Amino acid sequence: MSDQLFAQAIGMCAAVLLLSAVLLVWRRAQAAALPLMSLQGLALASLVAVLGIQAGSRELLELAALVLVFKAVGLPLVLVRSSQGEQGGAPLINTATSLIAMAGLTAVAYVVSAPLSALGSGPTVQAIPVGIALVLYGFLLLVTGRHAIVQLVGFLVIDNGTSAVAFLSSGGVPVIVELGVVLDVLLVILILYVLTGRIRDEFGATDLDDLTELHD
Amino acid sequence: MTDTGVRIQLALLALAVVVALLAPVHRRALLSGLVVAGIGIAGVLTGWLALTGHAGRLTIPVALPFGPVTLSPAPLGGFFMLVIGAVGAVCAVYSVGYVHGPAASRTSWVALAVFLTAMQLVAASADVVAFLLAWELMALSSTVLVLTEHAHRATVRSATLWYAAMTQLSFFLVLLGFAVLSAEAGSTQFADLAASHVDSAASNLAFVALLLGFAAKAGIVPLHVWLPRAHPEAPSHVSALMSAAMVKLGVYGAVLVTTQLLVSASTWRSLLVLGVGTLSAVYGILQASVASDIKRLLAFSTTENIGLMFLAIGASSLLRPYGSTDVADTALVACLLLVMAHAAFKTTLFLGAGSILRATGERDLDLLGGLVSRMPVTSATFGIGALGAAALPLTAGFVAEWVLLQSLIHGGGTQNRILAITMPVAVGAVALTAGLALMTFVKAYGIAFLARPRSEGASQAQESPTSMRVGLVVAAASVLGLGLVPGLSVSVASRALGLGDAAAAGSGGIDLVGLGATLHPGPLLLLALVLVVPVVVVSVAAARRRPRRDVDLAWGSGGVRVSPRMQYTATSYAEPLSRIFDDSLRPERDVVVTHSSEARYLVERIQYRQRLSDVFESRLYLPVIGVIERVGAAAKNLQNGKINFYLAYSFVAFLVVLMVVTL
Amino acid sequence: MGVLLIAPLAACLLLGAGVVGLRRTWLNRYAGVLASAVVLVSGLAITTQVLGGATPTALDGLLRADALTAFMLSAVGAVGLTATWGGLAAPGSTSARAYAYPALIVAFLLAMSLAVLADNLGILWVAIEATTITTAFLVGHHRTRTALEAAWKYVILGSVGVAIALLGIVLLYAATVAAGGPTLSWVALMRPNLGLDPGMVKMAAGLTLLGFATKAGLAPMHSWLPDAHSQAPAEVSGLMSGVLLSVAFYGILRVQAVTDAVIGPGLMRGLLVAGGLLSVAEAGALILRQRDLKRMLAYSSIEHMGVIALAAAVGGPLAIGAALLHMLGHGLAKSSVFVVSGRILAVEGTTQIAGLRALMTRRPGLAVPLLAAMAALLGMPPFVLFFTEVAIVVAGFQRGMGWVLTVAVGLLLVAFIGLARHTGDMAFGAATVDEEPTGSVEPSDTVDRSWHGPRLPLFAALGVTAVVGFAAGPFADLLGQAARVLGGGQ
Amino acid sequence: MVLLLVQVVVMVALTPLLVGVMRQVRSRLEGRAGAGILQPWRDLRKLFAKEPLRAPGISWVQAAGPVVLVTSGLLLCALIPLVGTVASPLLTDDLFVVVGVLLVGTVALALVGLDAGSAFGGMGSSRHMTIAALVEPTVLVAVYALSVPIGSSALSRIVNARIEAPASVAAPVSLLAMVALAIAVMAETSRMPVDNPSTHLELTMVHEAMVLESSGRDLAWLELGSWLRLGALLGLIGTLTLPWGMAVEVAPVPALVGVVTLAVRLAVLGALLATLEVFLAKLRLFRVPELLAGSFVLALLAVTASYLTVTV
Repeated sequence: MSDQLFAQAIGMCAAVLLLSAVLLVWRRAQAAALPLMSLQGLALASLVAVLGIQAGSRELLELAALVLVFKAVGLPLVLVRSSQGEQGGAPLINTATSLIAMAGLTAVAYVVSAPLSALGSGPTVQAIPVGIALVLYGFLLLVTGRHAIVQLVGFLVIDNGTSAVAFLSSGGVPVIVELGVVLDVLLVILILYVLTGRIRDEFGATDLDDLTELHD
Repeated sequence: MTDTGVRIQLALLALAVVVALLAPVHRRALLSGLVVAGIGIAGVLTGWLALTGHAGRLTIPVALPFGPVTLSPAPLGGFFMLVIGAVGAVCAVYSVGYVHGPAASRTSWVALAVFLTAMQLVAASADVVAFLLAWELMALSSTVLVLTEHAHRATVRSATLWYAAMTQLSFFLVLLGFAVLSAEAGSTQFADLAASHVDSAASNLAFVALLLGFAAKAGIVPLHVWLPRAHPEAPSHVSALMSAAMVKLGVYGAVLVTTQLLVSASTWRSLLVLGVGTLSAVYGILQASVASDIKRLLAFSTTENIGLMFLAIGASSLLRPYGSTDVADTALVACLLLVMAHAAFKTTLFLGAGSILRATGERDLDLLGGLVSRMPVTSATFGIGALGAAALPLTAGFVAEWVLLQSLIHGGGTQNRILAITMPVAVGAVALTAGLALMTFVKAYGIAFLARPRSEGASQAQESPTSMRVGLVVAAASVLGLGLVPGLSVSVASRALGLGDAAAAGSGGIDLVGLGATLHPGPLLLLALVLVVPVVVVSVAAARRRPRRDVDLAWGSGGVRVSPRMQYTATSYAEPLSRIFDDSLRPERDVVVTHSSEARYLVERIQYRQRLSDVFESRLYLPVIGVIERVGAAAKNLQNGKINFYLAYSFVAFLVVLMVVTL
Repeated sequence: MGVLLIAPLAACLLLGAGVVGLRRTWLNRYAGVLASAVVLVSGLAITTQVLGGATPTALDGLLRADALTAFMLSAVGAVGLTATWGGLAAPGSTSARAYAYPALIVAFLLAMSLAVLADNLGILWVAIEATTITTAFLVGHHRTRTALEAAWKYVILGSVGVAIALLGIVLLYAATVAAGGPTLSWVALMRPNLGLDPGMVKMAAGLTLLGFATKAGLAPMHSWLPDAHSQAPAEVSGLMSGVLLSVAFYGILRVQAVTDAVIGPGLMRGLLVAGGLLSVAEAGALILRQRDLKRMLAYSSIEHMGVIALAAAVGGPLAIGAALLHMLGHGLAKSSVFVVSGRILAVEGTTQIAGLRALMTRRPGLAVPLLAAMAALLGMPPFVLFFTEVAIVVAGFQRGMGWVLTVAVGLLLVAFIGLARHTGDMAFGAATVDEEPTGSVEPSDTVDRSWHGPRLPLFAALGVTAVVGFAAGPFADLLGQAARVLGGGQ
Repeated sequence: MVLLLVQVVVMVALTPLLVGVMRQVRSRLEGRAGAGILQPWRDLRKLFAKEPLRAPGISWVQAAGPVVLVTSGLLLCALIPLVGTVASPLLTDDLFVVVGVLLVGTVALALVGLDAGSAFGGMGSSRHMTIAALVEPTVLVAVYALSVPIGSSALSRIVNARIEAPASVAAPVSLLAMVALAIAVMAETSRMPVDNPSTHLELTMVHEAMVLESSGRDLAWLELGSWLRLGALLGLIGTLTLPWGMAVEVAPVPALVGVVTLAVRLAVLGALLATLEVFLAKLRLFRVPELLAGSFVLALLAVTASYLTVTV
């Protein structure tokens, strides 16, 4: 693959990642959780695939497949099953402020990734700030989300962001660590899925405002 | 040599623990008491060995790389071990007969043994870590002892909380002070700390921290609040140990700091110590003179005596830079004499109060009276203790106060204006304290023992068992002994300070060489006896001709109903004083008159209630506690249960760290 | 030699499988105890080897045990034994069907052992994340509303916080890739002049510290801790409070060693001081008006972790040794007091401080261990926390951080007053309802002297805490080597 | 040693006469005939002949207290250089010891008052001790002022120094100290401005209230003890203000001269005090602290003045 094409592919994947995250925040996460999350998973998988092709390592391609299976298909399914079509209430801050906040966070992401320039100046390094932005968006979703599912989505976005940074900055952490991370994330999502079910049985709805009994 | 002494004490402690746990109930008091007395006596011997210069080293194994943690008492430490050991032995013997109820439980005996040994180790430690270890062991075991009767009275728990909090404050202050010093000197050994005389800002900080820390343990006024609360709640033999021995370690620390660790010529330091001492002396005895609970009265009198000791330390460090070193040394000797005198008479008084409490079940002076005929030994010994506390001639108190006054008036005010002003004020303060002490202890003895009993308990009082009387008699004898043969105690004190025998003379008297003042109580007593002979002869002659006749009614200016309630009580005895010093005592008086139901103008009952407040407590401590409570309330809504708040904390922390690491 | 490293992991796996597979009542009951016993024995065995000078490795370098690991493994084993054995359920109460609870406990111990033994920082992260996973359902075990709420907050806050650490580790790996030698192995990272880019290492270190601080319970990331520890069953909160916080802090110590070699101690010292002071301040303030015993103990854990953070910030052999000893002492004392609070909940029916009165006169069997453990936590001698607090203050002043320690000591005093008042309110006072002294103590028949559970673990734990402060000789060498391993030399 | 005994015997003889003179001067000034100088001796003889009464609840303190009071009076007369200023090496005539012995007497009297068990004894004792407590600072600081120029608080050295340098007696420092000491003595011996010795109105008594319950020989000893204290203290003030005519060495002639001068001094001071009492009204009890505070300030000024004058 020529460098020029490689740069465009990386740029494309990063752009889709960013777009999906923005849309998630815009559409208050629940309604369109499944398609947007699978889109994000797909973008991440393609990013890994492009890197694999460029570096020519079979390992990365297998990882891309793994990411595709988990992040594009598996986790969104869990999301849908756990939300059971429940239309959640509005987040803590209205959409306009959250979009302005996202713009601010994007600026922060670019400022913060200044020291990463030490990794050289290839197209992958240019894309790293997108990964960090993704992490910040995930946090924003978590902080403002009033529903269990929104927090689940936020956590997944953070994880996608971290994986993106990993693959972009160093071509992926050692395989054994990557497997461990994916397994952990999967288990956390399963636990959250079970807990969401229990919250729904206990409180009737997954609105987190009921969960304020434990305070000082 | 002293290491064998300390080893003996530790072995006796182990034995005491075993005996307390295993001895059968009816034998436990006797056996444990004797073993604890053994610890005391071993302490006295070790102290004597340290005083006579046979210091040995005993290292304690510690896991952390502190540097050697050693126990090897210097002469000064040896002196305090001697005093504390003696007090411990007397209190242990006394406690064999005294302990009853929870005070006779296994934990109390173990805690008593640990308490006495810990006090010995504080005086014996030669480095920071050993000192702090023994200091906190003493604090822990004394807290356990104060809590003995927590099931009997609700006030015990709050008093213990005050005590634990103030002791921990004192521990932290001492820890900070020593930490600053060890940072300066680079090691934790006292010898190295003493060697590094650096007069920088850090050493000023260390001085203030250490002074406040030791003042808190000694019960000096701004930090005295726990003393009148903890001592009355503890069993009497424990409050005797705490008052006569434990607070002395605060004085030991102060002497150690001013004479060895942080010797410096800056006048503000000595003025601070002098000022704090004077304030404590006057305020302590003022509160004591109006207190009507006997143990609270004795606790405040401890604050007064500790104030006098700090005054002596302050005066000596103030005089030293102005060339009159022998006057300064005399002031320090006066401080150590005060330590011994106070240990003697305060033990007597607290043990006496314990035997009154055991016999009558009453602590309030207003409900006692008429015990002089019912409890002869207790009243005699308490009387001697009261004489000592009031510093009347031929008692240890008088000798100590005399040496202190001599050192103050020979202050050599000619060289320096500050001395010319501070010395007279100090003498005035000491004099006012002596006057009020006189008033306090005449009140304590007169109201508690003389006239007719004011309550049921007082009228059925019996004399205490033998072990208590033995303890009382030994303590009272020491008060008189130190008074009649002061030469011995002065030589011990001056050897503790490393001054050689500068100030002791033959036939037991004192000859303050530098000051040209001499005091020989022996001949004075002889002259008094010579003069009393004719008086007694005339009395006996008159008695043979005209024997005393009993009448059924004291002279009540013609009144018929003379009931014990018409006698003066402790509150009324001190009423003129509380009226004269009302701005610092803030008395709240209310009189409730209940009229008889039939006629509006006939009075059925009049109730007079008076509550005196501790101005330091109401002005200083209550506001601080209020602030802490409000901070606690405000902090509660940090943790308000909403998960979004918690995530926001993490998010903000994440952003802050990102900023910090990149910019 | 490497087999000793695999032994604890294999044993836990076997036990877990056995519990899930065999479903025997006795196995369900003793699984936790056996697992922690194995971990403790292997920890001690590794210690003897390490003191002999060897540093065993296994699974071609993935697992490695130096003096620090040996100490931490023994600590995990000891605290685990105290918590599981102390909290042993009554003989008849465990049924064969309830296999999930013991299995998760064994998995929890496995995760902690793996975290301590792993040489690779990535594996360390995975293991710490695994501890969150395994304890999620343990926290929610009681199936009450508040337990569910505590579990949810615990999982969300825990995994989000630790995700930040993952970001840090990823950036650290990227820095090693840029410097030519891609590795996450701690030994490799500790080799001098690796040529890592200071800016990258600084960012990686900051994020990793913040991530692990969440699991270590340092403020401002601590909010999950009081809820999780107060709702979890007694032995689980004993394990979590006792040693999970310390294992997370072990992660911080490892990362601090690496970053101090590259960019000097400045950054980590600043962050640790901030985290430490904030924790002690928040814990002290919140303990004052606390109403629940287990929440109070949770805040006391935050306070102690704050003190350990300050010790790590001070650095140097004395402070690092004190930090490690503090972890062990605090772990043992805190797990004992959590076990006792579990028994109090079982017997009295409440852990509300207002609801517990005059325990000393009514139930000395519970009050005596409670008071002993609280004395240990308050830093009273002869317990080891006294020595460590003195060591931290003295070391702090000797290394020029006097002001920080003065503020910390002030805050510790506030916390001391809060803890002492609550313990006093619970333990002392007259036994009758209206606090009126009855003069005579209650007749002994209504005084419940039983300990409501095995006594030996509490005796052993508090005994070790009391003695370990004075243990010179081999134990002191272990501490010294562990401090040197972390480069505590400078 | 012999001089001390002479002093004691002389004082025992003289003090009742001193009190007789004071009462005689007072009655003459008030236009009364007065009971003659020997009346105090006649009172003592009567009291020794009468039988003492004992109320229920009274302890041995009622008998022992008076004996202690008299002994402390006698000791005072022995220690204070009244007839001669020969200091014996063993016996410390230090001013602080003198004050201590004085206080022993005060305490004994207060305890006798308390033991009576009646309201008046308690009231008198409480007031007496309060005044003694407030007088103490004045006395000690006055002593401090007197000892500064000589550098020692031993009475014999102070008096010798005054004999050698008569000018120092009139120095402002010693005048201030003497005024403070005079006020203190008047308060301590319950004379007019503080307490009216001849009052019979219980609510105003201080000294009298304590002796209400004593009778017979106890009352005799109490009276004699109080008079001895008054005589000794007046003698002290006399020695300090008019130190001439005192025996410098132990010999019959100077001793005789000393005794005569002592008698003259006591008579003069006693008359002066009596006339003063006639023209003074008794202070309200809660105004007495102001008087004592004033005397304390005088003493304090004396000390600082003595330091500052020496330095300047």
